[in-house]
Amino acid sequence: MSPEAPGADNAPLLVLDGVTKSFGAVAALRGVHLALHPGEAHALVGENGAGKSTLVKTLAGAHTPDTGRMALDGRPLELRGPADARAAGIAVIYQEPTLFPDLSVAENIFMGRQPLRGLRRIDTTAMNRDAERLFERLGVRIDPTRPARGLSIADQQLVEIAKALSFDARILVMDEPTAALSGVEVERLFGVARSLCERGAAVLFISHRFDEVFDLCQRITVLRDGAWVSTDRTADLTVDEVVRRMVGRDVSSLYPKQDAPVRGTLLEVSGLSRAGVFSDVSFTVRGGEIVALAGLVGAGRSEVARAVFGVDRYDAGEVRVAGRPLPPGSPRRAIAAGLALVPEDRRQQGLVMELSVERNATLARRRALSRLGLLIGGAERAEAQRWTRRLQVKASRLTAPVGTLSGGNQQKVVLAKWLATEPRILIIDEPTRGIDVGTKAEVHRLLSELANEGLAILMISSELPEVLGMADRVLVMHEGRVVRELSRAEADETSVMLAATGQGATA
Amino acid sequence: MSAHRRGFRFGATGLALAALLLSATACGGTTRENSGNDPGAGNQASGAANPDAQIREGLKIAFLPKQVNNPYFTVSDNGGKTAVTEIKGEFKEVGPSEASASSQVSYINTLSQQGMDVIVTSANDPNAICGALNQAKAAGAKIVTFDSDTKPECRQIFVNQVTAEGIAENQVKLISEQIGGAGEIAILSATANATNQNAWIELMKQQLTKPEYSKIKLVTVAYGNDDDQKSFQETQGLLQSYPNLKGIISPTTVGVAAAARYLSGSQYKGKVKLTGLGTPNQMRQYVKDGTVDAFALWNPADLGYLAAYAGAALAAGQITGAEGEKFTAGKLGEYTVGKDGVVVLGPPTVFDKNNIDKFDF
Amino acid sequence: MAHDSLYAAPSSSSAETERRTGRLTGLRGVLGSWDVAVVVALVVAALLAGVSVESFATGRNVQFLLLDLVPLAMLALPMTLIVITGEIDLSVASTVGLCSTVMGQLWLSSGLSLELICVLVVLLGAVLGAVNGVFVTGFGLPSLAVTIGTLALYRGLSFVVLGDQAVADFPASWTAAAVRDIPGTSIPVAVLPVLLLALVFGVVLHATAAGRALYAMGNNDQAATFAGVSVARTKFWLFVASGAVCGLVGIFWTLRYASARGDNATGLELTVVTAVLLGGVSIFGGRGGLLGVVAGVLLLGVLRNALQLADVDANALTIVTGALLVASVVLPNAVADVRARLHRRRQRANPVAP
Amino acid sequence: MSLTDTGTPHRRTGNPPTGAGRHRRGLTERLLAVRELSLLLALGALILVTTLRNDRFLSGQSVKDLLLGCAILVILAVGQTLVIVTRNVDLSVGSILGLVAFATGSLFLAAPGTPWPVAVLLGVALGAGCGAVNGGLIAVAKVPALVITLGTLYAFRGIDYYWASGRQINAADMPRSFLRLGNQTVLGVPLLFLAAVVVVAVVGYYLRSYRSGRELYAIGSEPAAARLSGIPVGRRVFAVFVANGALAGLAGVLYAARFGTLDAAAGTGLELQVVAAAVVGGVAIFGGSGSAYGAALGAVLLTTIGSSLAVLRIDPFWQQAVVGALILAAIGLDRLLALRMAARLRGRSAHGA
Repeated sequence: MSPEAPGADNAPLLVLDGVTKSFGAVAALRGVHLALHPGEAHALVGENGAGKSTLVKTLAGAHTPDTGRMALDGRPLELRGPADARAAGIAVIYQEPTLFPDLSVAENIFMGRQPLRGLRRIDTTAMNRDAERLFERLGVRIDPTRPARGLSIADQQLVEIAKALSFDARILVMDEPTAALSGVEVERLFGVARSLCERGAAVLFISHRFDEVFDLCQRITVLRDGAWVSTDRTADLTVDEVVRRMVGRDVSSLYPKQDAPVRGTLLEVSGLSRAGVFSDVSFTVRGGEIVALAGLVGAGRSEVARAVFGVDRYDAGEVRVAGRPLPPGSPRRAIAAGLALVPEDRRQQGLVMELSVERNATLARRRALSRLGLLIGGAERAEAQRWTRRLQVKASRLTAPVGTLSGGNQQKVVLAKWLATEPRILIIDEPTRGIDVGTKAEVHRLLSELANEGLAILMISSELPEVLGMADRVLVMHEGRVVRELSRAEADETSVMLAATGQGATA
Repeated sequence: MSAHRRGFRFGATGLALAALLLSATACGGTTRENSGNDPGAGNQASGAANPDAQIREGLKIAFLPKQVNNPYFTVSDNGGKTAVTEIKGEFKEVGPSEASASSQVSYINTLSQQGMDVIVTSANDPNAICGALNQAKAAGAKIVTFDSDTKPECRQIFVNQVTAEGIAENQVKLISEQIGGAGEIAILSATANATNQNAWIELMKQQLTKPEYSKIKLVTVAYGNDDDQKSFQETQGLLQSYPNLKGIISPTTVGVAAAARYLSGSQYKGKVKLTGLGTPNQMRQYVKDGTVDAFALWNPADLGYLAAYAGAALAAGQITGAEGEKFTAGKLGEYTVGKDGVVVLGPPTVFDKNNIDKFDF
Repeated sequence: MAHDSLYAAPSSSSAETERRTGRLTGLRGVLGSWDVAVVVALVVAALLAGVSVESFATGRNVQFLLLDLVPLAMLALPMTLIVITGEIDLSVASTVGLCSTVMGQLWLSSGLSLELICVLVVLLGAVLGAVNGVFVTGFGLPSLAVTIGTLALYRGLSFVVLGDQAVADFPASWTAAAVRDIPGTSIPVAVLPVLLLALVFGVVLHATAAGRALYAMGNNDQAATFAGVSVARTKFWLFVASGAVCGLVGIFWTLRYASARGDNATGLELTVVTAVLLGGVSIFGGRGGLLGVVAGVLLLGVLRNALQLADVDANALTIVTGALLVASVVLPNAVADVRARLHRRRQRANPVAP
Repeated sequence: MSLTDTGTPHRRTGNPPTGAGRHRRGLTERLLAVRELSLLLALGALILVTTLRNDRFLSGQSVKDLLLGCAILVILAVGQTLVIVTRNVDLSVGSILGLVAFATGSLFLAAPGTPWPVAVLLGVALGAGCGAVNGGLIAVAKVPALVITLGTLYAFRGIDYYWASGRQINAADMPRSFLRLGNQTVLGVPLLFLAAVVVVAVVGYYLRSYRSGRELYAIGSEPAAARLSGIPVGRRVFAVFVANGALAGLAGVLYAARFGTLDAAAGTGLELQVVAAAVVGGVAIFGGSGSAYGAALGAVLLTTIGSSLAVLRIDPFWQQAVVGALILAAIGLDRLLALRMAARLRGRSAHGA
């Protein structure tokens, strides 16, 4: 079934055959096939909820498949736990770094495999030296003896990579490792991956970024709804084709922002500063327009959003909503003033996973819904129904824990929650991160609808196409400052990128 | 105004209301001055006593010690058990696992629920259990306290192990003999409000004013809370704070044992004298290794034994708790009810290396 | 939540979340029926005791039973809310003790009227609770550690206040009032404020926006914050409320036993926590209800009272309490596990990886 | 092409790692050292003040008493460290100690001839058994150890009471050879204290220099990550509780040897002091950091406070209050340091403006 791998002369290193895995009623994997050949970089793509992460966890030994078989070098492979996976030479770099904040960087890398000296004691010196070697190989400088606590996301990711390298794995699984990395680091990571391939290892690369996929991988396997769809040589594929297979249909215009009549200024931020995070940020957003806040990861965009919304405090500056100053440090007041913030991290900030769809959808409106301070059932139910319908949330029932929904539907619930507050200003941070292509389109359509209805929308996004497609104006942040404001006409890849990287900034 | 703030408003109002409910139980300001302390239902001499009334068989007599895990009470309760078997009654011992008044109350309630004829108890708090005892009395039970008393109106008979005077005299005499009639001494007591301890200490101070003890100086009273380790530490503290200390009186079984153990393991062994109230089993080795010359105690078994008989006598109507009434307590012979319904077991026994092996409790 | 941050792995790892949501959905299945189960257990226990234990089902005994339960019930109410937000307050018993001794000391030395003293004591309780609140919300410390600290501190102070003297000469009119019955019944008057409080807390928890917020922050305080819940302030006020209730209990305790002592209510916190967990509140926070807790309190009371009447050794009672606590936390999870395992077995699977 | 392209070709993080961990101790370890040092200072100050008030506080006898007094608490605190480091807690140690102590006594009662090493072994075994119960329940229930051990605290104590049912075991019932363990000194140092020192040294060294030891920190620091990196979390936690139980058992035997008089109440309420000692000793209640040495120092500090209160003739009732205040102070301080540390480290990490 699967076509010739590069040098298919060699037998596959790892084979998954008809692997299924389900949690409770939900089938995450249904009969997945996968063959990794020595020396190949193999991409695994699919919408969220397509089962990629489950597959990764299965390879990592964190999940044991319900049915199906795995084979390493033709010999059947059974993983009873992560330890077994390691022993089998499978290294995994997870989406979210999984470090031990209290332990030193070096220990994080070598936990459980620390170099030993006499009496099976740990040889700290050797351990730190080895860690340094690894970092040199990655071309970064991190003090191996410092605690992992306080490392930036990117640095944490690098430590993860170093960990994966440290036992030179025969199979390297990378689950969206590049999310937080700078281009240079991505390049270096790919360099390492390639050198591993040259040494006969196999790399399984999971990413939503097609540019990287096509750059690194020789073959692409597509999953949809936990089932295997196809495996082809990268050369034989186009981005559109891959997307079509992922979604299972043609995705019409991804970015349908129509021009809406621009109304008066709703959000006015002036001289906003927070020591060490962002300084002197000023901008306005008018009703009916979408303003994009662009910039590198860590440029301070989300931080500005959080400060405006009152989750974080700020040292100086002022936020005005429709001309009226908004008291700092109180999300409740912000909501009352008509602000809404769809946060970056759905699991941690957007939703209460264990609570029902209904409760989540009405959480931000619970006060408005209560009569004489009392909340008697019906009101919430009605409200929840209204918005989940409008956003076409696919949930078995409103009382189901929101954690059981797919990523896309979860994001919709978050949106429902905030739209329910009937905001005048919507701040939306990474509106489509980790959302399948299908829902992406829906979200974008919704955003421009809302703009049409006269909402002022501030959109933070790391996806350049999204920014260029959706925004009426683009504010570019670099190291905590707004360095450039670009009209829709001015904004293009180069202009934004230059500003974002601090080159040729400040027009 | 946010709703959950409002929520807490609700909470606050609720609390306030409840507070009112509680305080509204008395009208106008109740202060210490104007609240004339009305004594609870006095019980003295309810009906006349009939000295030759028979003790009927099958009397239900319950022992409720301060706590069931205290060896001292185990011994005395067993004494009680002997007595109850002699009079062919039903014996029962119940009690809390920790010496707290509140749990004693719920046991008293339970006992009166079970329709006991006699409740023999040792009070963790002179007042806390009064209410319950009075209820039990009203329900027809006779109340005898032993070892430590409640307010007199809450019980019919208090069986006192020994008169306070007796203890004080005995203790001071012992220590004075041991330190040769002169020098600094300290007292290691149990807890600062153990009903009897304070009375004893007071009387010891009076004793010390006598001419023959003029050369003895009481430097301090330390409290070991009837806790072994605390008493141990307090003894350390005493010896460090008072270099010239010649002797320690510890009129509590826990304290004296702890002090003895500390001395026997320290440089002060034999140099600093120790006496007090202790059980032979605890003190035996220290008497033998010379840490302690002599100490005293009443026989807790006899105490329980006597209490049981007193209770039986009450139930039979031989006595009512009025002063001057007489009753016979099996092997211990005849006893007379004193003032406030107090019955005294008798003078303490002094133990030294000659007689200690004759006792086992 | 404190125990989350302390004991359960943070949900940041998707693996962990999957495991937890998986477990919790399983748990919900159990807990949904849990408080029902407790109510049933209560009824059964009461009936059994009624028939098998002589003089259990008598007016007087009911009175004793309820009187003994008043403090426990009162303390369990705020504790429920606190545990639901994922915190815990182990200092309640010590707070009661301190309030009691202070009440005694005031009555003894200050010429204040008892009414005024009562108000002051409730305020004191609120302040002591506020101290917990500040440490937990202000400094962001785990409530477990903080309240273990204040457990020791407040108990220590209560001995400092009164040594181990006891103040006992409270006016008989008051002490009698504490144990008086509602005319014509064998139900103590003291039950009324408890019912009132129960009503208030029940409404707040189940029928107000505040209640929703409590559940939300118990499950994920960050998300709650983003939804406009001021987590810190809410928790702070919960601790204050808890303290104030402790004040009330302190007053009741002092009057009922007509004695203010440093050791009053020692060790009661265990019984309170037991009752709350027995009532089906998840120690992880975010789950449970007041009905279950009330049932739990009563169940505990009935069991102890019946066992006492049946002359079961006090030490056995201690074991029972401990065992009940353990059981009430082990059972739900064990059941959930079994269910999950059966489910998996149904689809011929080997047990899940850690 | 995504929008995360930074011009900086080389990220510098932290000081250049030249010679890192070779000549100087690593940053992570230095943080601990600081804490232990400050404890020593506090201890010194306390002793100084007390001695100024009463010079006999430093007399050989009272120093001996001090060492004797802290030995048992030290052992318990070290055991507790093992547990807390894994983000758990064991409140049942006091009861385990009591149970074992009484068991030891009854052993000698039943078989007076028993040589003391056997008694010690049996005691440790019994303790380990109790620990296994805790560990097992926690493994099954997957709920905070706090709750489980709060329950077993009462269960074990209840069993102890039930068994003793008011009996008391006196020094006379135990062989002199055994009792001598309690008071005997080697070169003026109490045997008990030496035992404690050995325990501290062994556990401390194990925690620092052995893989499984480090894994305990990993578990406490980030359980999820620990699972993903193949650490047998369940097994380790179970083992930790068994170990702690065993140490509590040892402490119980030593308690019997030292105090001679045993009733069922031995060691009641001790758990508070133990947790306090560990926390004061810098073992983070959040798990993941702290050392056995620190915990031991914490225990010594607490005991010293106890005896200096007695020496300074301060109302003993203050002692418990002081313990509580210390717990609060300690965790408050840790929090403060942690925050400042985090801030500093974030500074070192070049990301986020």
